[in-house]
Amino acid sequence: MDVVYFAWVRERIGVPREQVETSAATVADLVAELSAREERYAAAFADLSALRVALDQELSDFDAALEGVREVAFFPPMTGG
Amino acid sequence: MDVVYFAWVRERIGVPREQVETSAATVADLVAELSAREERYAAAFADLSALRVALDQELSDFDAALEGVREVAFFPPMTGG
Amino acid sequence: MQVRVQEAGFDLGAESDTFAAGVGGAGAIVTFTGVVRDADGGGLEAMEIEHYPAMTQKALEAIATEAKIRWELSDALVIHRYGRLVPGERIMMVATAARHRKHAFEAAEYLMDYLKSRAPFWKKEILSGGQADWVSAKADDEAALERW
Amino acid sequence: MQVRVQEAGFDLGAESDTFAAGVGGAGAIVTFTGVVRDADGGGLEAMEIEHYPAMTQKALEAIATEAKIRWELSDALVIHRYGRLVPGERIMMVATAARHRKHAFEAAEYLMDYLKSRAPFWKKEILSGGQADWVSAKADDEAALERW
Repeated sequence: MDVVYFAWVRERIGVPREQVETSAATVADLVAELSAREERYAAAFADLSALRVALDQELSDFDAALEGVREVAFFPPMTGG
Repeated sequence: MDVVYFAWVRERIGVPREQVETSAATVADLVAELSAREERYAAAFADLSALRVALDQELSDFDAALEGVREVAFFPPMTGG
Repeated sequence: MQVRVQEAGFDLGAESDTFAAGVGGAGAIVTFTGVVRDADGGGLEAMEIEHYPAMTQKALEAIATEAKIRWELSDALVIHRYGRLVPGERIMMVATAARHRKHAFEAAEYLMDYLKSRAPFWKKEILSGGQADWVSAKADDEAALERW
Repeated sequence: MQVRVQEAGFDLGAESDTFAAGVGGAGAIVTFTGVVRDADGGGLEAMEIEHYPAMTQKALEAIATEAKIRWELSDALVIHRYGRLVPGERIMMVATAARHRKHAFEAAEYLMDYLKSRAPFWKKEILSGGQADWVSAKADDEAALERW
């Protein structure tokens, strides 16, 4: 599964994109798995209310299932316009 | 006193501007005086709710006093924009 | 702040660029442009716009000044034409510049609402059959002023 | 309908003219332009705009399509830049065309409200002292969506 990061999430994790081997069922499971893996993930994911997630380029939420998903994106609330 | 007319008020009265000798105290008095004078005024002024008045180029109302006023304008509700 | 009442057409792109170039620290620029559209039943040949020359400039300046103060605008522009226009021609435009988008939008809507009902213009629709009708003021347009 | 995500600048006047030329029977055209303004405390050197290329075009098209349907727009345009911009540069613009002014205004405000909070852009302010801060999403901007 491709996992991509933007803005300060990207800066905290230190890479813009990576391939993750996981059997996480939901986004929340993936977050827990990564956070347990290394401190930089735990730091980036410390406050989920400050994060947004997109699955295959569609905004989604942390309860969503990952089955069939090819790209997960984590980023702060958007500031376009 | 100069009296000017616009849009269908001008068309009904038949002139865009005229000098009127009057001692009318208010706009309503002037309207009554003109309406009594000729049918074309009575026709133009038949429904005051469909008319607006400006005194010296400022929107006003039919109760307003005419003392010191140099130009009275009668017209339908405006349709700018 | 600029207010222009004119018979000639205006160049929307050039006016937008000139306005945007002069707004200093504003973060938000809104423009509104009014275009002559066909009559509801079709067959509009022309729109004749009459105005009250001695009052028009003054009335538009009062409206623009009020908007500028109320929304702390960096700048405001109003252009309004009179005379004979055909469908597709631009009748008027307003532009507003403010620090934040909400103010620029509100000020532009305010300008439009007041232009519609408080600026001394009257429109006559000339239909292709020769019929000519003065456009009636809409109750909606008068009601729009209550928002402010 | 046109949606463009680009690093290059855009010509507000030319875009406005091209848009206005193509709107057919619309009577009302609204444009909004966003400009990089200085930081609240001053000293903004640049604004860096990051985006999510695979998602941006799609997200903007979805927002513009929704606006077009909801307000029966004749046309809609969205241009949004990314990359490094300096104060005074134009970040983005939207344009809407509708029969009536209320629809054109509402649709433009809707586009802006959604662009602010639902299009995948993130802004970083680079101050002249070298400090760099990600711009936080505003509660106001999120709240603005409740209107729709």
